[in-house]
Amino acid sequence: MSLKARVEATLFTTGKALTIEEISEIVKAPNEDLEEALLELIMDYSSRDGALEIDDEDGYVIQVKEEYFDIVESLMPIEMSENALKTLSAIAIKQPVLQSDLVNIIGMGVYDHINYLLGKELISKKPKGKSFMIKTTTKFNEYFKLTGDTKTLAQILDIQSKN
Amino acid sequence: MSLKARVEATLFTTGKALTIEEISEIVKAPNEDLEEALLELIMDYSSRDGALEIDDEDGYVIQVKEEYFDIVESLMPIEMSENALKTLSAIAIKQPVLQSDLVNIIGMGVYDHINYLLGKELISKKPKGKSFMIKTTTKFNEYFKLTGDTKTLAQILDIQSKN
Amino acid sequence: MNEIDKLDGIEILVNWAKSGEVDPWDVDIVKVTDMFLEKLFEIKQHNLRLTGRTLFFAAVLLKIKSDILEGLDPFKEVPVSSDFIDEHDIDEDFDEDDIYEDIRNTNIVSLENALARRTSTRKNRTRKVTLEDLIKQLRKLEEIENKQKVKRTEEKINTRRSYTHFTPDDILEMAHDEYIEDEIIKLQNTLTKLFESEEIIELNELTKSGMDRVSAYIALLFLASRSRIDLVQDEFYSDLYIIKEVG
Repeated sequence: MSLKARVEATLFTTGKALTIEEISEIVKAPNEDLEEALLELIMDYSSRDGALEIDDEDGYVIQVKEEYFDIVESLMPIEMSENALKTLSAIAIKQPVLQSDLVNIIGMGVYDHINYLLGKELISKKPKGKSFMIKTTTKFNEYFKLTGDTKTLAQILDIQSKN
Repeated sequence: MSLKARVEATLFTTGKALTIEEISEIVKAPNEDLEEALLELIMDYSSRDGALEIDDEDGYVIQVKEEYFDIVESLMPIEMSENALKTLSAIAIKQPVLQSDLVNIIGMGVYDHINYLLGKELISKKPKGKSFMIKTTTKFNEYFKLTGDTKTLAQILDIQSKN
Repeated sequence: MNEIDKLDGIEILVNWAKSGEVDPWDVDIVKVTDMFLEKLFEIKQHNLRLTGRTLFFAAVLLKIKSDILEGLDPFKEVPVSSDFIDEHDIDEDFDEDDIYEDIRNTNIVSLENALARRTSTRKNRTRKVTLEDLIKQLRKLEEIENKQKVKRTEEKINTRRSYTHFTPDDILEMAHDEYIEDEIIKLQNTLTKLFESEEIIELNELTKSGMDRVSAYIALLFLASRSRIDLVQDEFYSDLYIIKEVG
């Protein structure tokens, strides 16, 4: 039983992006060995002509290649208005974030979006002072990831909420 | 984009055994083409030295090979609630058993569990007096890969407790 | 002026390419950037609405230009960076609030693009129950059953102690129970004491000595069956009297 295969079994089973440390805890192997195994695994997958690949952008995860996204979307659709998606993005970028701050950034529509996103279990909220502290959930992480330069986005959001 | 890869994306995303008809509906391809693609996919997987395989015993599904099942067991929750499993184990060891006796052992929750287990065809029930006589089915034996009757299960328990 | 009005970001570049002002196959980024900025100022001078998109393109071009001037490869990475806002040298008469306003517009577009759907999501993230799982449950069940058994036995013993609830079977069982023998001896001692001062004792008197009625009654039945006492009752449900067996 190779370490590479044990890592593959781990990635396949958890289905979410894992850090080297998390993988290490599951397969009980030192980080250096893991790095090698992961690299081999990534190369194995990329040399195939299959639908799957290993993404290492924010942790390691087995995923369907972008070109087959239509299949993922048809099997696990997430219906969301553009505005709710905007709010979800703002939460993901700024989390944990106060509901009152979100109102400043997005506007009053935020309340509806938050209720919708709570219903979809993509965010959670807890009372904090006179407002609510909002952050994304595990389910969010299973379905979404932030792209591009999040730092820039966060800074721009900061400027917005100051104005 | 090959059909084989589209089928792979489908099996990966669905995560449960699919019939040819179900796959056909998702990837929109005729059964004959699908059969060929599936055969190729199975061969691809079996020629690799990885942790995954395609099982075609009861529908098609990508799964972790048996030898890496310790990882799956520790990371993935089981498909039924713990309480339903408790009821199932009581039925397995006491069968044939009266539903009323099960209520005494497990409690009122038993009714829900029994309906769930009947739906999964793991148990059967027949009227007996004012209650129902319940026992496990052939499917139960297949599910748990038990070759004989539940005596085997009792024997396994015996052997285990002696160790 | 009308022509400028329609121009928006990339269209400005496309128009230059069409008119031959810029060679699309050999773009001098530094020159194009300067041209673009000039155009920007022109739009500003005409007091036309400056869209977020135009400003965004300007920022991207400036970033690329500054990279080239610094000798960096601007196409090595996606040219999105936090440097946009403060790095470019836009003319002083640009109102800062305007810039923010435009960035806000620009950014609301990009906010939606900030999130990407993962393609690692899978349905049915549970596994089949293994024999091992089933056996684990069986063991738990065994434990529960054993505990229930112990509890039932304890309850039975407690019930017997007071004899408040008993069935014929219980009584038969009791005959062989050491516990009842203790009760009989206790009752006999009590009776011996009472018979020193009385010849006839009413059942209720026995309860005063600490025995409950049922326990006392059962012990009496056993004593009577061993011919140690006589039990007298005039009518059903009337008082029961205990008389010392003579001889």
